Amino acid sequence: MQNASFLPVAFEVIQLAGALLVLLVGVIAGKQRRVWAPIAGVTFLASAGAGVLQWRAVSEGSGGFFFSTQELEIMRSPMVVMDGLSAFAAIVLGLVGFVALLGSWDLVASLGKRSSEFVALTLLAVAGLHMMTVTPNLVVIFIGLETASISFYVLAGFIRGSRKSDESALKYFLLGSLASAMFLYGVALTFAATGSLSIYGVNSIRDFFSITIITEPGILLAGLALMFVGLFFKISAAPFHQWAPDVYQGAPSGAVGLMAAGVKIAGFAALARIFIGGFVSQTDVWVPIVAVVAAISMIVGTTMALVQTDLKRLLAYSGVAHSGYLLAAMVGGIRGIPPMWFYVSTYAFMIVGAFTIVSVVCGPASTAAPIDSFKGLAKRSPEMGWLLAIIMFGMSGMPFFAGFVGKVFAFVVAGEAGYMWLVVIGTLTTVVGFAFYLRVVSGIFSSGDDDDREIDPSLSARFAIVISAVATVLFGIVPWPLLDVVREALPF
Amino acid sequence: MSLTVTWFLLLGAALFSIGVAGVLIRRNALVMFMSIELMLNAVTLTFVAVSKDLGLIEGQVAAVFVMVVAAAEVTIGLAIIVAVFRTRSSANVDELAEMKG
Amino acid sequence: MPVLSILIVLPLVGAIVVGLLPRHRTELVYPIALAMSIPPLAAALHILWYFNAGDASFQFGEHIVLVESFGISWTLAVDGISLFMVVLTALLFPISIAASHSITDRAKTYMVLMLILETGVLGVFLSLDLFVFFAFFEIVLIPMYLLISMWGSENRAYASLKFVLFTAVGSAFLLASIVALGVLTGEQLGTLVNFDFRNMLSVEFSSTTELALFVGFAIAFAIKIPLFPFHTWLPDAHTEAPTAGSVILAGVLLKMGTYGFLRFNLTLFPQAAVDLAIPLAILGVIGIVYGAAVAIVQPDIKRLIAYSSVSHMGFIVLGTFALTTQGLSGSVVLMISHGLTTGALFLLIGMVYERTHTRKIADYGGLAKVMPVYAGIFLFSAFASAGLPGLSGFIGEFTILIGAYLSLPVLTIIAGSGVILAAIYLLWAYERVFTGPVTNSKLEGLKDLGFREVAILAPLIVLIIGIGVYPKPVFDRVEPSVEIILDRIEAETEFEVPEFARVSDLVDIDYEAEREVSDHDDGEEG
Amino acid sequence: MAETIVFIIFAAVALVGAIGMVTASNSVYSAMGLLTTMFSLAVMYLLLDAPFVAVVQVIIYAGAVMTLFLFVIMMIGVDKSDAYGAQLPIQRAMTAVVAAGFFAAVALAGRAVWVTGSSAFGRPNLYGSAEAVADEIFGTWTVVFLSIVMLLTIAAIGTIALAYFHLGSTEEEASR
Amino acid sequence: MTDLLWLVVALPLLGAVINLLFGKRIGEPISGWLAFGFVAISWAIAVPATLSFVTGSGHTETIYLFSWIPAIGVDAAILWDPLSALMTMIVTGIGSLIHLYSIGYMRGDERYPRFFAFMNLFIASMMILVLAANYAVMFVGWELVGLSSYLLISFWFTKPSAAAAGKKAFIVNRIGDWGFIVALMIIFISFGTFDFHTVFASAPTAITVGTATAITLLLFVGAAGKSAQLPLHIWLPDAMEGPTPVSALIHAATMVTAGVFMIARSAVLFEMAPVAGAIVAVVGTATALLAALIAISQTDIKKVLAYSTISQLGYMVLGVGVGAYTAGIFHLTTHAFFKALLFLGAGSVIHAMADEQDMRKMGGLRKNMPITFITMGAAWLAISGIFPFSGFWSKDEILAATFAKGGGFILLWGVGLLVALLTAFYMTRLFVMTFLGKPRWSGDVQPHESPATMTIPLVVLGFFTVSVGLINTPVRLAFEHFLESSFEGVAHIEALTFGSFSILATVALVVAVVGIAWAWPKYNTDELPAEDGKFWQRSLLAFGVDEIYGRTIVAPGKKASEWAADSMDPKVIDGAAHGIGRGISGFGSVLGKMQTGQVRGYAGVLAVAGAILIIVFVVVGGGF
Repeated sequence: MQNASFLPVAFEVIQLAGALLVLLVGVIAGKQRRVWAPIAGVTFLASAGAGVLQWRAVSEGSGGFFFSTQELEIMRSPMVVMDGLSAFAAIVLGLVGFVALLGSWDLVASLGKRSSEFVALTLLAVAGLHMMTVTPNLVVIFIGLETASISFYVLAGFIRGSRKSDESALKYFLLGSLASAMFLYGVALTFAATGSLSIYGVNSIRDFFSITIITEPGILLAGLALMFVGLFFKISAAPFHQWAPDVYQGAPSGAVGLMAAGVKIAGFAALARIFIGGFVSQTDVWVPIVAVVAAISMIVGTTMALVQTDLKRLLAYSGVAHSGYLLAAMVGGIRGIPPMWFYVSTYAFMIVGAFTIVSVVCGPASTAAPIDSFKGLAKRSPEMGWLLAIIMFGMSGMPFFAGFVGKVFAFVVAGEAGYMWLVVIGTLTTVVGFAFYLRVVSGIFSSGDDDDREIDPSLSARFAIVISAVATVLFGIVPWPLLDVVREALPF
Repeated sequence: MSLTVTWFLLLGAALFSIGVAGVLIRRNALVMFMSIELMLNAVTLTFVAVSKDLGLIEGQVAAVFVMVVAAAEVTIGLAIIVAVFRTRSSANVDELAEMKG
Repeated sequence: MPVLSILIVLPLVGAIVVGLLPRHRTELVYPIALAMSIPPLAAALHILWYFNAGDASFQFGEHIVLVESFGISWTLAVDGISLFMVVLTALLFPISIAASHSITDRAKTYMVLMLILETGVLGVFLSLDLFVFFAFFEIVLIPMYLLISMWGSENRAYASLKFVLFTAVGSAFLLASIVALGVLTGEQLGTLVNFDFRNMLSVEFSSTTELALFVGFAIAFAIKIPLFPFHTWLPDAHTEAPTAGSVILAGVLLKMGTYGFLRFNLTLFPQAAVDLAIPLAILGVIGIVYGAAVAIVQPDIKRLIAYSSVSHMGFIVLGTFALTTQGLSGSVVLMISHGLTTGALFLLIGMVYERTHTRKIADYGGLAKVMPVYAGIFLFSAFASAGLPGLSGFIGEFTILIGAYLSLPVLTIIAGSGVILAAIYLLWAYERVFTGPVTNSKLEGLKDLGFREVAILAPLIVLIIGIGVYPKPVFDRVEPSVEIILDRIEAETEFEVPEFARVSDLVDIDYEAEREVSDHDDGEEG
Repeated sequence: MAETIVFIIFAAVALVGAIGMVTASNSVYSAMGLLTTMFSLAVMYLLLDAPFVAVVQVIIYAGAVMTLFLFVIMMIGVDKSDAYGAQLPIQRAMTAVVAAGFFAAVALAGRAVWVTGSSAFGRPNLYGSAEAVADEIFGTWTVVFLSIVMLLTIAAIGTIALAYFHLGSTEEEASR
Repeated sequence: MTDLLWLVVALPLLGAVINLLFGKRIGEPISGWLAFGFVAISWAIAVPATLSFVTGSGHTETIYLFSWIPAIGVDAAILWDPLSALMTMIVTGIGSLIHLYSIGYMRGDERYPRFFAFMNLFIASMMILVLAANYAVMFVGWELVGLSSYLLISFWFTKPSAAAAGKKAFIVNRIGDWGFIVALMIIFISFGTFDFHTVFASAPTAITVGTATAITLLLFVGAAGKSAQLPLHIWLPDAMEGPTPVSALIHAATMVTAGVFMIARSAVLFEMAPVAGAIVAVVGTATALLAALIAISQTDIKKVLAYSTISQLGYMVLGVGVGAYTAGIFHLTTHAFFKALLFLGAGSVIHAMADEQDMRKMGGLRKNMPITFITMGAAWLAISGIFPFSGFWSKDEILAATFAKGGGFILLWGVGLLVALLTAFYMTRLFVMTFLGKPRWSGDVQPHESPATMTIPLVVLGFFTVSVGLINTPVRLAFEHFLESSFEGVAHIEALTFGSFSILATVALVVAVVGIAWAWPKYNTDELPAEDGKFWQRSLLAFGVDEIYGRTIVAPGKKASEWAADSMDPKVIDGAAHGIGRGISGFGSVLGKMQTGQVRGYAGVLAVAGAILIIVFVVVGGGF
């Protein structure tokens, strides 16, 4: 690798090393989890650190394309690109991974021997997610997508013997691979249409569009459509969202946090990379369609969340709605990426925090979290009650909470792009959002009936929830530092 | 008439569609999974056809990598199906409907 | 020095201090919270003192750019309209905190929420950046929601949820309109998007966009006021809210709607304001008559006062959309007076609720015999609210009636009947609760108002009389800002403010001349 | 000319195999159908001068993957009852319509021209020999080749995690 | 000396505040004397300023105090002219006498100081009304007077009927005030100011006759509310629930006359609207007739006096209606004295009879209460319009002026005479049933003469009842000359020749004597005549006017608000809100049905959505 420095792929390498180390030590140390637990934590933080280094390198202008072994002159398409997008994705994935690990610690503790496998899988999953964002090559994005998805299929079904866990795993697997196959077919068709697999580099899609205007864009459009299908499925935007509620409910609560957050971060980063980075000349084709999908997601997400009785399903449907709001940011094109990043990173922390609380209250491997079990939570443990309330307020888009800043900036960007009707649908669905979020909150503070089982969250779970709640409030009241960072997190 | 790349691509599309049909029709998880493998094969065919037509080797490299990914997918898929089979003693997908609404 | 920012931050600091009090030292909570609510009052009075009366422009202005790329800035200023709202807020909060002496369960959270609520409300009245305004406008929902849902009475869950959802629907339209307006301003200003109120003044709209934006803002503020069809949340919210919550809800939160109309709807969309003046005034008048009529038959005293607020706010809307100087300045004065009178009434109801734990009028009878001082103050506040001359209610209502007649004669006459209905529901309630023999044996042992309780009510009573007898200082500060709005409407549209609607063209009487005329008669005739 | 004939034959075989896989009542026959499709595809690759890919197809796909499938089918046991037949006829018709619709959409997209990419950078008569493919893989795609390591590790861990089953061990989480 | 005039308002107000806040500490008699002192001092201050008018040296002036509501150009200012001087004299004069009387009457009441606080408050409010220099300040006085009457009527609030009466009085007044406010609105839109001087000066030019009629009629609605004229008279009889001095001060002498004063003050506007004047006159006469018809059958002594007041007010309204403002004011003045005397006399009778108000249980009090007997006798003769007494002069002047107007007004004059007859009849009935005939009270009651503090005011009032009429005999129209400068803008009614006036006077005198002669023997017997005819019953119940209002206005009003409260809010508006809520969640559950849990279902949706997306992309992208 003469001309490729180690930094651009540092994230994946650290994660892989960490995972293998965890497995190795897990085998040797066996039962004592204490031994390899810190390794996983260090790995996540190290990769986040690598992200920071990448960020600094990019901001010093030494970002750019990195090729593998061959000599420069005949190198055509780069495999790795280190730009604001991938660096920021690394930081966020690293931190969210770390917090999710803390959050899922109760689950890991309860898995006994298999816990090292669980942690290794999470490490590799995060690596796969980052791979989706760091490469301009569409096939490699597919590979990253598959890496992450496969590990999440396993995580979903990790609780052996539980009917719901298996059901969610199989559903996630079948539908996931179907969507990935569609995505891949999209890549193939795009390859046919543009003669290139990579967005940047010599024979790249960008160069292709700078020199030629396709007279018969049929196949290109079919390719784009199919790639959209794959990514819409991943970020669970309606009407491709139907897997989300069943999988979130079936999967063990501890693991779902990372699954929900990671997939959204990587999904939207890939969307930004491919469609805003690559197919920028087809903007006036895909933007209106993304706007329509955004609207459908908002409406479907909020209305169905309204009728849910299980908190995990409610969070799943609200995830669909949040994808709608994020897509509204995408509608703004390059200008929409900073709000999208702000929104998705704060949402990631919130969703991890929320699912950690669910795992604390309803048991780490629980596959059902009826909202009634949260009634009177403030009485049973005021701390958990207030933290869940804060996260609920954050998610509902109340001002001075992170959700609000992200959402309103998304609306502003969508408004600028001329999609005011989408903004109106967005604000009205937010109101429906208030309804179901506040129903949870009113449950928390209502004088619940006799259910006074004591809740004692483990130190790490409590730490994870506090971090996410603090992030929700902090970035709500003082959003500027994150906003300045996010402004540079753009693809080349 | 001479053999053009369009034929291959059309065959690919046909196989892909049959794969999709397979996923929808069959109730046995295994056969559904096989249909998905068929779809991936169709895509590989498309990749190779286009790479031949444009003379770009990347297509074939992509095909190879796709096969590797498909292999990994198969192992995991079968593992899940076996796990499901163990708890429900049947791989019938329609019984997997406990979570809905 | 940025006195407005200090004013907004002070209650937050107070909230943090109270929040950090050690959990077991519950007896510290009440005094510290009360102490923490005094500095904002001092700051507000400082602003009132240094606010130079005649000048109509924005004073104490502050401008810090927050997010360059999205044109959001921390812009604060105060003018004639918002000045008294700020002072009213800063006054009502210490009073309502003082009145929640009897709150014991989770007292600390209660006080923290109250102080956060104060920051929110102050933010609404002071911020001129629409984005920040909207943030404060909506953040107020949470503390109020929690106050009602955690300390309310029976079906507080329903009432609090209803309160939030009604307001949230309104703020949904508001947010959409603000975003659209921000984008429009940005386009016409060259930058991408800008939310600064002052830049928005120079934005040209097509008439349909102006109408759409006006309606967007108007729906949010109409629900907040509450204007006639959107008012059903108010009685539920009031009956369930704790005393302090009700005082703040009626005293200040409702004013955010009318303030919004004055500040944004009339100023930013003059043509739409002129076109929709009559329909909104009609809704206002319906609110007056309907609110008063329904208040008459309410079984629960708090619901009665809540419906009376609907009626009074109807007056304010009528005054606002009469588009005359008297109408506008009258509505600002009535906003202040309604805050004081309804605040006093809710405090009183709270005090008796602490003793008897019931709000049903039927449970009371002959209370005046048992608690004469209480009865006296209640009657005083009731009459102030019914618009008895010499008290602040009259100044507001009378100025509105006279002012609104200039442009909406028929509506104002109907609105006048509100004065009768007000007397009916207040006196009938007073009669059933206070006069007659003591019906309910439980009432025998009730203790009359203590010194602390009278001390809480004293500032309100003094202000009610003060504004009632000598309202000139208030008018001097309000009128210039109101005149600017009318000038802008006249400039932007072909709406002609009716004759005498300007204070300048009122006939000024010089009393010396009259003396000579009458002397001259007598002399010659004598 | 010979190529066209070969293509037509094997295209037919592939299609028949695929349809056989979908409609076979017994899952073993489906597996056989898939196997025939895979072999015919291998021939297609040879037609397209991509011998390396053909070889990989035969060894990995037909060889390893299909045998794994057959093994699992045998383990799970072939039960006729769950053949696709049990559904309502209209469901079958509907899926046929969906599949046809999908095919029509893609065909429609490409009705004029399928490949609009430029072959400026392509080698004229590309022959996908092992050296060419290897040269490319270990040249540009080295990083990707290394990332495949992650993928396969996950596959290994995942299989163990899901299906490792001590016959005797008490399933502590079974109850969940 | 006019610059001290604001004290006339400030002192009683101060008295009210002192009594209200420190009443309990001051204790019973002192707070009474304190209140009396403040009113007396105000009277003393006003006397020199009034005398200046009598001697011709005084002149009308407007004293500016402070700018009250700048937005509508309203300043707090006092207009000092003969009319307001006269009213000040009446209010403070009779007011102080009644305060003195109340010190005795209210002895032993547990809320003694509060009573005097409210009485002082009333005097202050009346002073604001009378001295106002513009309509707005007058309206302030107008409503404050309504407030104090509410407080005083329901003073014994433990009695539910008293509380209800107070509420009724205030609400009916408020209805009148609504008319008043609308008039103010029209005035403001026409003149741009409320100041009397400016309005009256520019009235002929600034407004058309139509506007003037509208203003005056609406002002009359306000006056009707306050002076208990026909449509809004129902509150005055109930107001008798209040202590008798209250009835004397407020419901006889001062407050009820405010309406007449206001009409007199706006004489210029009324002159411009002859139609309005006619309507006012007709309503006045009708009220006088109806009230008189009811008065004759009442058994409660205070009810008789109440209806008599309404009737006499009808006379005054008739007077100002036909344009004889000075005659109206003159009758107002005389009525103030003899009606106050009658009420105070009745008060001392009730006081003596241990709060017994039913005349059928009285009789033969002549011997027990000589002073009350003599003074009430004077008042009885005055009100009946017997020659030397004040009532005769003022009532005749009004009747003469009505007759002089000619045309239809002759009919009104006729009805006026009939009312004079009825007045004489029921006053004699009252006088005879109370003082003459066989004593009908039960044993345990020992009627005795009231103490000095009560009898002195009776005597003073008795003197005035006799003398005040003489100041405006046709020979020397001193009174008219005194008020002249207040009405300089008003066209003078050409005075009747002395001859025709005296004829009319004698006719009225004869009518009065007939009335007395008719009633005297009827009631001066041992057992009272049975008044059980159908007419008597209906008259006793005031012709059911209250019930009619109850059925036509109050009941439907209550039903409407109940409908609004029970169905409009919860069902219609909340219904809509819940409907939307249910609609959205319904839509949600419909979508929920699509979430079948079947993997193949999801796959199907995925495939179909994928196909559709391709087609949409191709179509949008221009593939076709």
